[in-house]
Amino acid sequence: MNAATETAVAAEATGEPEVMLKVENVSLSFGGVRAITNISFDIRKGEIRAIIGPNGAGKTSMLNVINGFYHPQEGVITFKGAARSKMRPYEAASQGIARTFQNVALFKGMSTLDNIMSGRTLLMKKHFFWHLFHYGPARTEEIEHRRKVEEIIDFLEIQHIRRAPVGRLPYGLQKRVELGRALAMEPELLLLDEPMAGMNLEEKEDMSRFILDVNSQFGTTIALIEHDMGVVMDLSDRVVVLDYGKKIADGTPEEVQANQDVIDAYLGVSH
Amino acid sequence: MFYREAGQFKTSYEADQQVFPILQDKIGIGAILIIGLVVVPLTGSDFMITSIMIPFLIFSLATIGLNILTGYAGQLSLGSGAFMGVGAYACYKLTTIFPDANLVVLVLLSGFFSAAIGMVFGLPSLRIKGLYLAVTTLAAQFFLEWCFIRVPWLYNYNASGAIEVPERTGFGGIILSGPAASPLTRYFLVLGLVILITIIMKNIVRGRVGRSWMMIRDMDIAAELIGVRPLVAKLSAFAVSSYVCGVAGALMVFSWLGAAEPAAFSINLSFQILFMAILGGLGSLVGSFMGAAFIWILPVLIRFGMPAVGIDIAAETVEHTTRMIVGALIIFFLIVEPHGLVRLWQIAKEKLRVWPFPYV
Amino acid sequence: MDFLYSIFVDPFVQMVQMPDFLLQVLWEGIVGGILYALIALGFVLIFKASGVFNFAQGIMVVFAALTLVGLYEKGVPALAALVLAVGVMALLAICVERFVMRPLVNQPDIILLMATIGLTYFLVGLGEFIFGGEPKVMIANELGLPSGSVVLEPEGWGPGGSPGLISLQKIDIAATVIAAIMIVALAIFFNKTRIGRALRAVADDHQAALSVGISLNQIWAIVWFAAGVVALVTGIMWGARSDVSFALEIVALKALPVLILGGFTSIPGAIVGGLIIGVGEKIGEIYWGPLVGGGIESWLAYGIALVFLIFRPQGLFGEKIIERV
Amino acid sequence: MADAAAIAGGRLDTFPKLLVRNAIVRGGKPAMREKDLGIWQTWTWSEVLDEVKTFALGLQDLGFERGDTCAVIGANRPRLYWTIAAVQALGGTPVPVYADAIAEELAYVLEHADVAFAVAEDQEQVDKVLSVGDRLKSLRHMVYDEPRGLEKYDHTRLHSFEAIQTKGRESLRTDQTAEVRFFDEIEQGKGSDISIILYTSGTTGRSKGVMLSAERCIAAATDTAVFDHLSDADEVLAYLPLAWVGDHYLNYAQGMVAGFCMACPESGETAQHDLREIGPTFYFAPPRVFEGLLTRVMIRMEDASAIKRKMFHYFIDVAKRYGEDILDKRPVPLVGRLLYGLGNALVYGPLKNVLGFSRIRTAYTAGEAIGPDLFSFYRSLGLNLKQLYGQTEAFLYVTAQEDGHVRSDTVGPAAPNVEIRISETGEVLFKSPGMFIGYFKNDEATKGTVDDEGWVHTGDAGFFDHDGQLKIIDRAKDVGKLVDGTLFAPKYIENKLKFFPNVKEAVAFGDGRDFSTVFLNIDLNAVGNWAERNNISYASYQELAGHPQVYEMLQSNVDKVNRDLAHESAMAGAQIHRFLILHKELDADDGELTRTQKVRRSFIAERYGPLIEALYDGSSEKFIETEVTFEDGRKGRIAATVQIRDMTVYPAVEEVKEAAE
Repeated sequence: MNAATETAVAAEATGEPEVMLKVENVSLSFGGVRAITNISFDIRKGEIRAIIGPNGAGKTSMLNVINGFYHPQEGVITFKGAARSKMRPYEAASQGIARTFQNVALFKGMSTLDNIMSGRTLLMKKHFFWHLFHYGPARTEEIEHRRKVEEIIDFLEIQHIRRAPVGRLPYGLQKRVELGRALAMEPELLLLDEPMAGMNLEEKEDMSRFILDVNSQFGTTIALIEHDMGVVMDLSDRVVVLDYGKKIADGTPEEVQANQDVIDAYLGVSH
Repeated sequence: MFYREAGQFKTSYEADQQVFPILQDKIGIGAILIIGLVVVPLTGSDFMITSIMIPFLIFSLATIGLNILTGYAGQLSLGSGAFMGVGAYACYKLTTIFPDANLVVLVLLSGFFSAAIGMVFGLPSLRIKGLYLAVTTLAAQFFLEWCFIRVPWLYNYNASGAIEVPERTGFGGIILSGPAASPLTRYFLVLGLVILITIIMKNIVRGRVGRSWMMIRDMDIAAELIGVRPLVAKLSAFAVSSYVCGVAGALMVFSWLGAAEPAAFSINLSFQILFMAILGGLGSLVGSFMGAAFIWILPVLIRFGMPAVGIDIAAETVEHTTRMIVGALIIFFLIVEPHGLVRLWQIAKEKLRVWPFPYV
Repeated sequence: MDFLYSIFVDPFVQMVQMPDFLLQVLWEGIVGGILYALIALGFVLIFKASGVFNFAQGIMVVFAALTLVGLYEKGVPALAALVLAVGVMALLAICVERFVMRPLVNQPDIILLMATIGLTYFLVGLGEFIFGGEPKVMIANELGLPSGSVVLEPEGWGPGGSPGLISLQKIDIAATVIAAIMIVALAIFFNKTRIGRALRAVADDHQAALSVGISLNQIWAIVWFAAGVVALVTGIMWGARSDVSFALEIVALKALPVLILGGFTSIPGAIVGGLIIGVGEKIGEIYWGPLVGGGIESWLAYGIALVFLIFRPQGLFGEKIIERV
Repeated sequence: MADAAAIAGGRLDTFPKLLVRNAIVRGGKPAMREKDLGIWQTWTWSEVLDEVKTFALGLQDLGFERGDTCAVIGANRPRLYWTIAAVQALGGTPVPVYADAIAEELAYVLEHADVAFAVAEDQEQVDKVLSVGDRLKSLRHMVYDEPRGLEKYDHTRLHSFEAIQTKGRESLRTDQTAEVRFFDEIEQGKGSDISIILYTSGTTGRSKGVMLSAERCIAAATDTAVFDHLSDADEVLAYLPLAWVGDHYLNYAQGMVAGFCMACPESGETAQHDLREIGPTFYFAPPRVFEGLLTRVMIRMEDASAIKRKMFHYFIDVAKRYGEDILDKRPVPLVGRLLYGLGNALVYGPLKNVLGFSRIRTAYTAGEAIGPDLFSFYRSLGLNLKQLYGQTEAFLYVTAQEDGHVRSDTVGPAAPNVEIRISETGEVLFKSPGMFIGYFKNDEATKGTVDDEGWVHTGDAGFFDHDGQLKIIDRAKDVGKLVDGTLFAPKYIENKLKFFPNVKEAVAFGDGRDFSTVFLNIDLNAVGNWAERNNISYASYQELAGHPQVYEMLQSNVDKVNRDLAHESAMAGAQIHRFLILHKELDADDGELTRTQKVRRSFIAERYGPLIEALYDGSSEKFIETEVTFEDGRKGRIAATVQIRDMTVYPAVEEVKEAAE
């Protein structure tokens, strides 16, 4: 409840910003086990929104709900004004939602280039028939997209691993490639599931820089889950805190840091 | 060692995305083509052509078919033999219905029938994964095999229950099939089709479609979240795969065996193709050829090699020993290089490219 | 019209009219089913312990039977041959563990499956190489298995109330009994003995097993041996009914649909699945087969499995698979 | 009314005119490449002309005027080269600045050259300029190539390269005169205009701006392009600092003249890889690059399988025996040719391929003395590696070796149309077609360098060897004379000694003495390994340095040097009569070396005075105690008795046999 008012206040402060995604009273459970309980929050156009919380707080489940991999039993999700009930993940993708995964989900059998290329799938429109001969429209299309992909490779500074099979890359780079793949989709909303998990300090700094650049240069709206509090506080405009599948706080990093429930949750005070 | 890549730089993505971007590879492939198109026809004996080259090419084609499904799209199939059968019977019926049509056209057409059947049996793949899927393809295998026996219409009610290849001509009266067709004509027919289809397949797998297959194979969930429709991807894989197998099957009967009974398309054929795909290397067209060559030519070598070195043994013993050896070799290869012969070749190639250095 | 009739009515009419025949068919189905079940059992043993889908199980049945008969033909007394055959299966188990399983540990399932297919090829070749390819007759009597048949004539079960006629092969009865015994034995083995529990542990979690201090390699050797023994028994039964030949290889594939029904990890599942398949395809063959020219036995089992897969992918007893991201 | 054709027909005395000529005669041929976005983006000559045109016109809109100077800051990027051309086209003077220059140096150059415009590569460079912005009164506008990270900067006086070019295209579209205006500007350009100002990285004091005139640059470049048969079929990789005369000459100037294609690497790190892709036909690298390359080759070969390693070393040995003779077309036994051919298939060819040398027709090295073994290693592979001697003041070339007449210890005869004189002090003087006009805003420096007869003083001492090739021996100011008047060039002797792996440092003495002597420092790694292999145990550097066998070894090296010197008329008198091995390693912490590891002769002379005396008073050993600074900064004293060895001296051999080398 009070979280909601907080949001409202924040909204006035920034002069009614456009809301890109709205999650209202969403609940999700697996065979009786409740993963998410009646959660509501919104993500505004162009902001970096962090979702934090202790392990098992239902953060990843939340992302899975947002991009349609799980279907909540209750609640409504409104994306770009259109409320939707059940939608398949690829529909979410076609509406402009991209994401990365907690434990890298790259296509191990393919090269960096192909992995990022795969992100263009939805943007490739030419008919199957042409692809049979890799000729005419299909070929030119392939080339155009290759160029776009190369720009992303350049942006993420991974030229040197262009041809390397991603399976053999160090973890940090794999994460970067995965981000590249998501960017290749030219998403409006980018969901990042612990983009810096298992990275050393330097890698984290790079990744933070990239995330900020993405947000500023492409104007992509970003929702990210992250454990590293420092990172979250630096990167995000607003933070929503989950604990045991419930929302316990929502607001600017400062507000959240000050919130007693949050402190308890992180100190593990029993509920 | 043979590679001289200094100065072979690419100024356009077209050039960069060629199938063989390196000059020396182009030369190599050219040499192979010349051998296939000129040397073999000129020097090869009838035996060489009919019992080694033609079957080798046909098996390569079938293996490519399976590779599309299992290697690229990651859907395990034990039914490729039956799909070949569909192609064969379809072609047989087509030749009886359109006696005057060009055989090549009919062969290419017959592929569509197996494609259709393949899609039907591919439907379960939307819900079933991995080994479970193998069972559904087995269902296809045995059901289709049964059809070949029980549906007399398929073999024009022959007493023998087998299909005999009729004489068919094309390209201005050249006899393409039947007893009267010369080995060379049949060889060129097969070779031509194999080259054509291989090129098309290469273009599919290097493009968007092929990528979506590999995405499904490597991580179907991520693929779906990126926007690949599993239905489309998997069924297209089944369709293309079965098409190629179908064509291979048609060729097998029309350009090689000359006649076939249902047993020809038994589960054993499916296994043979599967071995070729695995030994050659899943997810590689070149590998398909290597695998086919290995599995098909090795027994021949043993059969004619053993007497040559003095050990002469009864024919069936040879068969048994070959079985053992092939079986053992498969296990051996899975242990030393699960990615098949093609990977061995790739490693060798890398070594040659950085020669004299051990690594880049 | 009468086509529909022949599909949806006629068969049942027949069943009711000739219950004795129906029973006979059911019995045949059950016996067949038990054999399927036994093969499936072999799969399950190995799959539980090592996650390997042992395609070679079918051929192991043939191989075991061949060895037994082969040895006997070479002049070894029946029981000694039996013991030796068991020994051979043990040897096989050890070799498989040493030369196939161990080097391929941690490889993807598909690779291991391929390896077992390779093993199939090898065993077929080996078997033929040693004992020749031609079919053999199982030495049932020598092993003291009963022959002949029991005939039941229940009153009024025949067509039109006439006395019915059901004949049960003694060997089949024996098969059923032995199968039952073996299943019970296995159940005990798994639940009561230390190794048995170890195997279960492995099935659940390799690390855990190791931490309990059990060597995976031993375990694998043991399960393969167990599977080998099951195969031998199966081979004897089967051989006693028909004869011992590689045709069995194809029949053995029917264990797959059985597993689909029963689930890959459940022994009772294997049994029930086996029976369903056995009975199902017999009934289907006898009452519906003729409509399409017969011989549907060859694929009906798979058809049934397919239907199952689509509506209950995890099988009858398997637990539901939840996909995580 | 000027147009392209007219210019191309007229006198080609400026680079923009050459550019126009190239755009006409070989418009379709590639002029520039850059590895970007995964492929080699390529511009033909006519495209380059358009790029330059649009940018130049854009600059004009921005108020660029004839005579303005424009700083060009960054690595080798096509747009920076176009900037140079555009500025020259507008009658301005480009002033390239080293990309790695610290803000201070940058500020000095930009201030001294009072640049009106600055074109920088990226955010990093822009930041540098901005950081010293307050000192740059004359700077009016700044342009950047790579926009990344600069979006949020204040763009009132900062522009992106695109923006400028868009302006240019705009005016091309809107007013018809624009095109003509551009060509007029070019036509107004005169050969005597200052084409470019190159700042020499000043070893002493402030760096000086060397002014080069267009016609002279072109004259020089034309000569050498002919000398090395450069044509528009050639490809080069522009990876040397843009602001260095070498890059400007070899790539920009010769490129414009010969019309060949210049490729820019993706980045500094990828240069090696890009070199391999491009496979240039003309290549320049300083000795240390070749040295580093050789070490990497050897290290990598260490990891190769035993057979491969054996094969490699066997054929490298074959190459040593026959390679250079084959390269210089001298008679070689058939066996040799066959073995070499085999080696070429198995080793040299592939090796050159992986190094990116396959297509090289001519390669140069210069800047410092190159070790004979190093030099002949590459030549024996069939790489036509030559030496040249040059200076910014000469617009590079003073001497260059001709194909077939190549030696590691000379820098070749005078380059075409270059006059060379050796002053009585032994200093090398020259007059060359490309010689500079003078130092920018620094006349007395100019006077100091160019004498009244117009000879440019190089500041290097050297002499012509028997075969007419120039030998540079040392900085002139360091060259002294023995009492008997023979030339004494310490650096020359020291280098000869330092080519031996055992010798880490050498310090030669002799100026004003009867004969020359040296201090030697052993190389702990090399000698240490040697000691281990011959199981000679030693407790300390000092002990090893004093070890008799070590002395034996180094004595033989010194002896070799003496033999060499004996063959060189001018130097024969300066053979080493006595030497000693220092008991401690010369160390920058003790002020014996500069931070750049150069020996500080005077300091050492005074610090080790007693030892020097001992070298000349004939004693066979000498006790010395010196203060040292340890790693942790503590001071301590070490004492030792140092052995002194006498050397045999050889009579000067007049006429020389190559064989003797």
